[in-house]
This record gives sequence, C-alpha cells and structure tokens, in this order.
Amino acid sequence: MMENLPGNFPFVAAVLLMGVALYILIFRRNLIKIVMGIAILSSSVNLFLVTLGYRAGGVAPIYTEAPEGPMVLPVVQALTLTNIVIAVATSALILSLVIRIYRHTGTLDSEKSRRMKG
Amino acid sequence: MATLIEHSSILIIAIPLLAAFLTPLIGMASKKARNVLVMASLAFVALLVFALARDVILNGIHVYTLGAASPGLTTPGGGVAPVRIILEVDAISIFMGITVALVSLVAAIYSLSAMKGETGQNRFYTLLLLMVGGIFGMVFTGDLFNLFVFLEITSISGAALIAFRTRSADSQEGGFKYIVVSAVASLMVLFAIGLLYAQYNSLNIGALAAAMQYTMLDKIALVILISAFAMKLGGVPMHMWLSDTYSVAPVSITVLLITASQASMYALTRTCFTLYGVTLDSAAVGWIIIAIGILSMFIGVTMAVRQTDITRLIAYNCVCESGFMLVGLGVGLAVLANPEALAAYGITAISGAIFHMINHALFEGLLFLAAGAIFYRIGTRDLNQMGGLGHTMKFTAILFLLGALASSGIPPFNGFASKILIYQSVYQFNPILTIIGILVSIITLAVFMKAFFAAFTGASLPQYKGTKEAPKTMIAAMTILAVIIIFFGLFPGLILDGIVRPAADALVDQSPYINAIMGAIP
Amino acid sequence: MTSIIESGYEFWNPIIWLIAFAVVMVIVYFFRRQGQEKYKKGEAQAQIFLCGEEVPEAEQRQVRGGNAYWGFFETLKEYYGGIIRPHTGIVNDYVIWFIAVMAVSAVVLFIVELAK
Amino acid sequence: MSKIVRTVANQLILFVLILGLYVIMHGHVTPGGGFQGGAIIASGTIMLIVAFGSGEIKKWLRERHLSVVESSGALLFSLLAFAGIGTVFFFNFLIGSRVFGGTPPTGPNPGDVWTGGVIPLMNLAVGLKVMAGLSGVVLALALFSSGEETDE
Repeated sequence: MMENLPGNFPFVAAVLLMGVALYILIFRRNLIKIVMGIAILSSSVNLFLVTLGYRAGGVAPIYTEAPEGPMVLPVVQALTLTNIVIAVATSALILSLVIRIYRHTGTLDSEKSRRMKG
Repeated sequence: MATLIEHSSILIIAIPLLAAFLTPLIGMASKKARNVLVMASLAFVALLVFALARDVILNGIHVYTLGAASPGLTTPGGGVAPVRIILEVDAISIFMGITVALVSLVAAIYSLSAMKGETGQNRFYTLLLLMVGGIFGMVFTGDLFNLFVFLEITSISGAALIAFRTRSADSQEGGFKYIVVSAVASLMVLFAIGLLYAQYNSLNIGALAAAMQYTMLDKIALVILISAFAMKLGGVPMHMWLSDTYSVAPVSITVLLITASQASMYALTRTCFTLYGVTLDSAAVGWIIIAIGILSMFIGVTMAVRQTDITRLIAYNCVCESGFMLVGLGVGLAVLANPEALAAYGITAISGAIFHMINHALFEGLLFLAAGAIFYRIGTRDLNQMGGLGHTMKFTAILFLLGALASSGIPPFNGFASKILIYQSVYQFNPILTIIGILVSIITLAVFMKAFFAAFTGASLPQYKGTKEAPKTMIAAMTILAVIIIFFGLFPGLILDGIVRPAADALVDQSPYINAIMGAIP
Repeated sequence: MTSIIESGYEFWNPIIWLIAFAVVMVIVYFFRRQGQEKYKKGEAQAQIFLCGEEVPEAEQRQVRGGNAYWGFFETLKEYYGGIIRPHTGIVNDYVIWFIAVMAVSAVVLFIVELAK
Repeated sequence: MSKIVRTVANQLILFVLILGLYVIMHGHVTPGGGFQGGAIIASGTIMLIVAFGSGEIKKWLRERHLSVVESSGALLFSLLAFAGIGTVFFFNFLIGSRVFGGTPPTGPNPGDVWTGGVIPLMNLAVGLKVMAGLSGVVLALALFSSGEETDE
C-alpha cells in the first residue's frame, strides 16, 4: 500500500476533492458556493476517471506524428470530456437559476431564500 | 417495415432529439407548424414503440450497435469486449418505453392549451422533446455511461422546464433544488461507473454483468448506484426535493418528471437485477430497498394528508406510490437467490411492482393534469381557497375522482389490480409489510377525499361563479389517460400476460441480456 | 378469460366485480324506491336548515381543506412534530440525507459481509 | 474598458476565430475537435463582452440568431447521423467517397485532413452548436447580471 503511494496520489487527491465538495454542499448555505461545490465534485470525478486511464509508458492515441510505444484506449478520456461538457451546461443552468432566485427573494442564503417546506 | 423495426430502437431516441432541434427553426416561421411537428414526432415515436414492443415480445431481445457495419455486430472481431455504443431493448425496457410513449403524448397534447399565451414556447417544446428523448435513452441503452449521459440530459432539460415560469419564485427554487439534487446524484453515478470500469475495462451492462465478481469496490459502486437512483426516484428520506419540484412545475412537465423518476427506478432494477444479478447479496440489498420502500409509503402518505397545496399533496402521494413499487421489487430481489420462493411469490411481487409503474404514471398523471386544469382556471393551488368547483368543472371533477380512486386502489380500477398482486405476494414474504401497505392505501383514500371534497364539493363560492370548464384539449388529454386507466382496470390479465410478465421474466434472469451482447460465450 | 390474475391465494376478475356491483346497485335502487314520494325540488324542504338560525353565506359554510381531519392531526401531534422537523426545505439537507443513506447502506452491506 | 483594451480585443478576435476554426477542422487528426474549438470561439465572445460591455455586444449579436445557429448545428449533426441509417445509425458512410474520404495509412503518419468521413463534418456541426450555445449562455448571463432582460 505505502510503496504505491506516489502512484496513488491522484486517487487520494480525487477523494480529497470529493470530501471538500461534499463539505461545501453540506455546510455552506450560500447558493453560489453550492454551485462551486458541484463544480468541484465534477472535477474530482473527472480527476478520478482520467487517473484510471493512465498507463505507464503509453502514448496518446493520435496517429499524427505519433511517437513509438503502445497506445492507450481513450475511453475514460472520452468520458471525462463528456462530463466536462455536461458540467458546463449544468453550471450555466444553475447559475441562471441562482440569479433568478436572487432577483425574487433578494438573498443568496439557501435557508432564507427557501419558500417551500414541509 | 422490417427495416424500420430493425432501426426503431435508435429512431425512438433520435426522432425526439431531431424534432427538438427543428422546433426553434420552424417555430420562428409558424407556431401551428411547430405544434404539428411536436405532435407528429411524438405520435410517430409512439407507433414505433408499439411496433418494437410487438417485435421484442415475440422475437426476444433487440440489440442495436451504433456505427457498426450491421446492427447486431456487438463484439467486433469476435470474443473481445464490446466497444461501440449499444442499445439493448428487452421486455422491461420496452415496457418502460410504452409508459413513456403514452405519457409524453398526453403531456404534449395537454401542453397545447396549457402553454397557450406563455412566452418562449419554442424553448418549451425543444426542452420537452429533449427530455422525452433523454428518458427513452435511459430505458433503451445497454451502456452504463450512456445511462449517465441520458440521465443528465433528462435532469438538465427537466430543471429548465420546472423553472419555465420565470415570474414565479417557487418555480425557480424548485428548478434549483432539482438540478442540485440531480447533479450530485448523477456525478456519484459517474463515480460508481468509474469504479466498475476500473475493474472490468468495460462500460457495457451485459459485458460487466458477465464479468461481475462482487468485490469490495463493486459493493461501494452498488451502494452509490442504489442511493443515487433512489434519490432520483424520490425514495424516503431523499424525497424532499420531489414535493418541491413536482408542485411548482407546469403540470404537463410534472407528468414527464414522473416518468423520469420511473426511468430512474428502471435504472435501479437494471443495476440490481441485471448488472449484479446472482452475484448480489440479495437478502441484504433486498431489505435495504424494502426499507426505503416502507419508509416512502408511510412517510409519503402521512405527509400527503396534511398538505393544503393540491399539487404538493399529489406529489407526496407519488412518493407513497413509489414505495409500493420499491417494496415489490425489494421482495423480488430478496428472494432472487432462492428459486422456490422466487417461483412461489417473488416473480408475482416483481410483476405487481412493474404493473404498478405504468399504472402509477397513468393515474398520477391524470391527477396532476386535473389539478393543473384547476390551476389554469382559478389561478391558485391552495385547497384552503377552493370550494364548489364541481358545479362548473364537472368533467375535471369526474376525472380527478377517477384518478383518486385508481390511486387509492379501489376496484375495478387499475391501481387495485397491481396493488393486490403486491399485497398477496408480499404477504407470503412478510405479512407485516402487507398490513402496512393496506393501511397506507386507506390513508391514501383519505388524502384524496380531502382534496376532492375541499376542491370540488360544497356550495359554489362567489369568486368562482364565472369559472369555465377546462379547455377541450386538456379534457381530451385527461380523457385519454382515463380511458387507458379503465381499460387496464377491466382487462388486467391482458396487460399482465402481454407485457408485464415478460418484463418480470427479463428482470429475474440476466443470462439472455448478457448473451445478446456477448454472443454464445456464457 | 383475459381479466383474471392468478396470484397465490385468489383471483381477481373485474367483470365479476362489475356484475356484483350492478346487482347491488339494482337492490339499492329497489330499496330507494320504497322511500318517501312527497319530496319535491325547489321547496322549503330542499333548503338548508340550521336549527332555525340564519344560514351563513357560501363563503362561510364551506369546509376548507385545511380544516379537514383535525382530530387525526391532534391525535398524531407528536408524530407529525417529529416528521416535519426533517422537512426543512433547505437544499443542503437533501444532500445530507443522500450521504446518510449511502453510508447506512454501505454499513449494512459491510456488517452482512462480516456476519457471514 | 479602456481604449487600449478595446483596440487589442478588436484585433485579437480575428486570431481567436482562426484558432477556433483550426481546432474544429483538425479535430479528427490532432487533439481538439468541435467542443474545444467552439469553446475557444466562445471565449472570444467573452473577451468582446468584457472589453465592450454586454449592452454593446447585444446590438449586433442577437440571441435569436445564435439560437438559429445552435439549432442548425445540432440539426446538421443529427442529419449526418441519420444519413448513415442505410446501414446503421451513425455509420460512417463517407469513407471512400469524394468528401473527406481519404484512408490514412496505418501507424504514425503526418496527418491528412482530407480523411475521416463524416467525423470532420460532425466536428463542424458540434463546433457551430457549442460556439453559438456557449456564446448565448455567456451573453444571457452577462445581460442578466447587468440587469437587462433578454427577449426570451
């Protein structure tokens, strides 16, 4: 376990990022910070996926001027790219909703701006 | 025709998406042409779904490989893992497809008059078609990552549609809550997919199921997947977003949101039964799902009783009805490893739960549409301000009552047919669950009697003297649902043997699903 | 017959239920025919009678939705007090519940694994 | 913003557009593609909005037009996918034809743009959609936060 630690640093970082994101989502009442929490959660998942795709000594699967060496199957990279696109759309939508909530209620606090409960 | 059926599984997903991108272009030229396009595309999709359903029930699993030289070529080179995007439609997928097709058509018909006079209708129909395409994608895909993508498409377009009425602060809040909850849930789903891919180097559900070892990482992935899908379908204690969003969305969208939740339930069953299947520690996972189900039933219905907002009341009732399905599926899952119990009552419990899915979408849809018709005419959802509406809105009242009776499980409507299946089979597993279920059903009736009497009966109030009956298109949409409800109620055996039993059989046996992808390799 | 469900104990046939329902309705109609024939619409006997008091306006005599089942809620006051407290409506709490369910399920699976 | 910033932005937007188009059109032989190129062009829009202010940009960049471009990009993509349905949906039917039909040699090669079949065309479609979509989103948010309502 310990001797592999340098190689596993990205996984540790991904888990730490996820912890940070969940901490923000749970304890931060500011709506903009909630959006940031989701973005960080998304980044942590992206980091996790990209790390999965790393193969020591592999080269990127681009044949244009390719160096010698085994090529990696870029499935996780494709997943990451898709997730980035989706995260952009999600953040844009949430931010526009946050702006509208602010217009209506005049606050960015998730407790004060809430109108429905029970 | 044979070619059309061969390609129908992708056409069912692609035609709504194509129509969605055409809608803004055509809508600039003519509103009428746009409405015709929306209706025609959804009707054509519904026809394709029925044609495909017949084919799937008769000829078995339908596989479609995107971009390959032929649709059935799932594993290029023979024997290696599938790499292309594969759609796989078996009996349970097509069952969900039928539900979505019926409900989306009704929702679109209802929107025609409900959205009249609102601004940004082009965007509304674009998002609606995107959402329909997304839900179809969720239930037809044979690939975990595509499941995630379609889940996100559904939730993003759904959130934009919930917040469609920009002038209402509640709608904005509902949309915000929906998208936050969905984003967290689907990102966790992606994390779980990453865990699975890391071990088995595949994203295809069939290939993963064939290689499944049920290691520690698989368990973590299973827990994440179950919690995330349970959150998306509104299982207690993760149901609180559901009442906030269902009650504020335009009602035609709420009806689609119900099917989106059903699609999440489909994903949950697909995960438990097909992806993990026999490797699963079925009793423990089954009891987790049963626990969520029982909590949903009880807390959902008791919260529904005290609501005074009519759509919020129905939304809590949705939570309660999902509980019934979860209990049925959980009992089926708990006895999955035990062939005798499975044959004796497990398969019946699963059939009841699956039958309840389509019934749930139909009668809750009817209730929401009727509540939406009231809102359209009198401009409030508060039961404390309603009264005596039955004098002027006779059809709406009758249709609401019909939906309420079906939801409470009163014979001879369809809700009774599916609930009795769940009661009888679950009783053999654990009688206490059935007793709770019957109690919950009784309170459900009380819930709807409160709503019905507060809204429709009593002397006609002076402020609603001039209220007119709901527009004809709305009545037509509700009547379609009501006719299907009565038909399902009067001929439950037909539906059960026709589409529900094959779906239940497809769930409990994962090998045909795997073999359709991996070929003859066991 | 297409309308039969075989489910362990019983069968369910809506057609038979409808026939029974129709028979009962006929009997009910028969008994109803035996009643008073003097009832006429539009006379004083069709009016609301409230012990001779003046009948309030429609606005006042409507039983509102919020007033229904008062006794039910009064009896279950403690249950409802406990059940409403978690329904805060704050989006952060929704995430907490999600993580809680995830954690509890993971613990359950882990304990089951240990018990084996 | 100051005159210097505006002038520089005015000159720089040309290069941003060229880079974006380059990334879009070489998506099938080098890293990049429709989304990345579209995002680069949209970043150019952001630069203009920052330099000139959203009110100024709104005068000549209408949301309506952006939404037309966005829809046509998506439409082009789905039509290309539909066109393959003679064999299978998403089938690359342009391989071996006159349009982008070249077959690259196996193994490392200098990279020929005239290959890939429908993939460069799809990249173009995605690029159009992302460019218009992201620019529209940024513009709408900028207008939104500066207090102006958009027409939709």
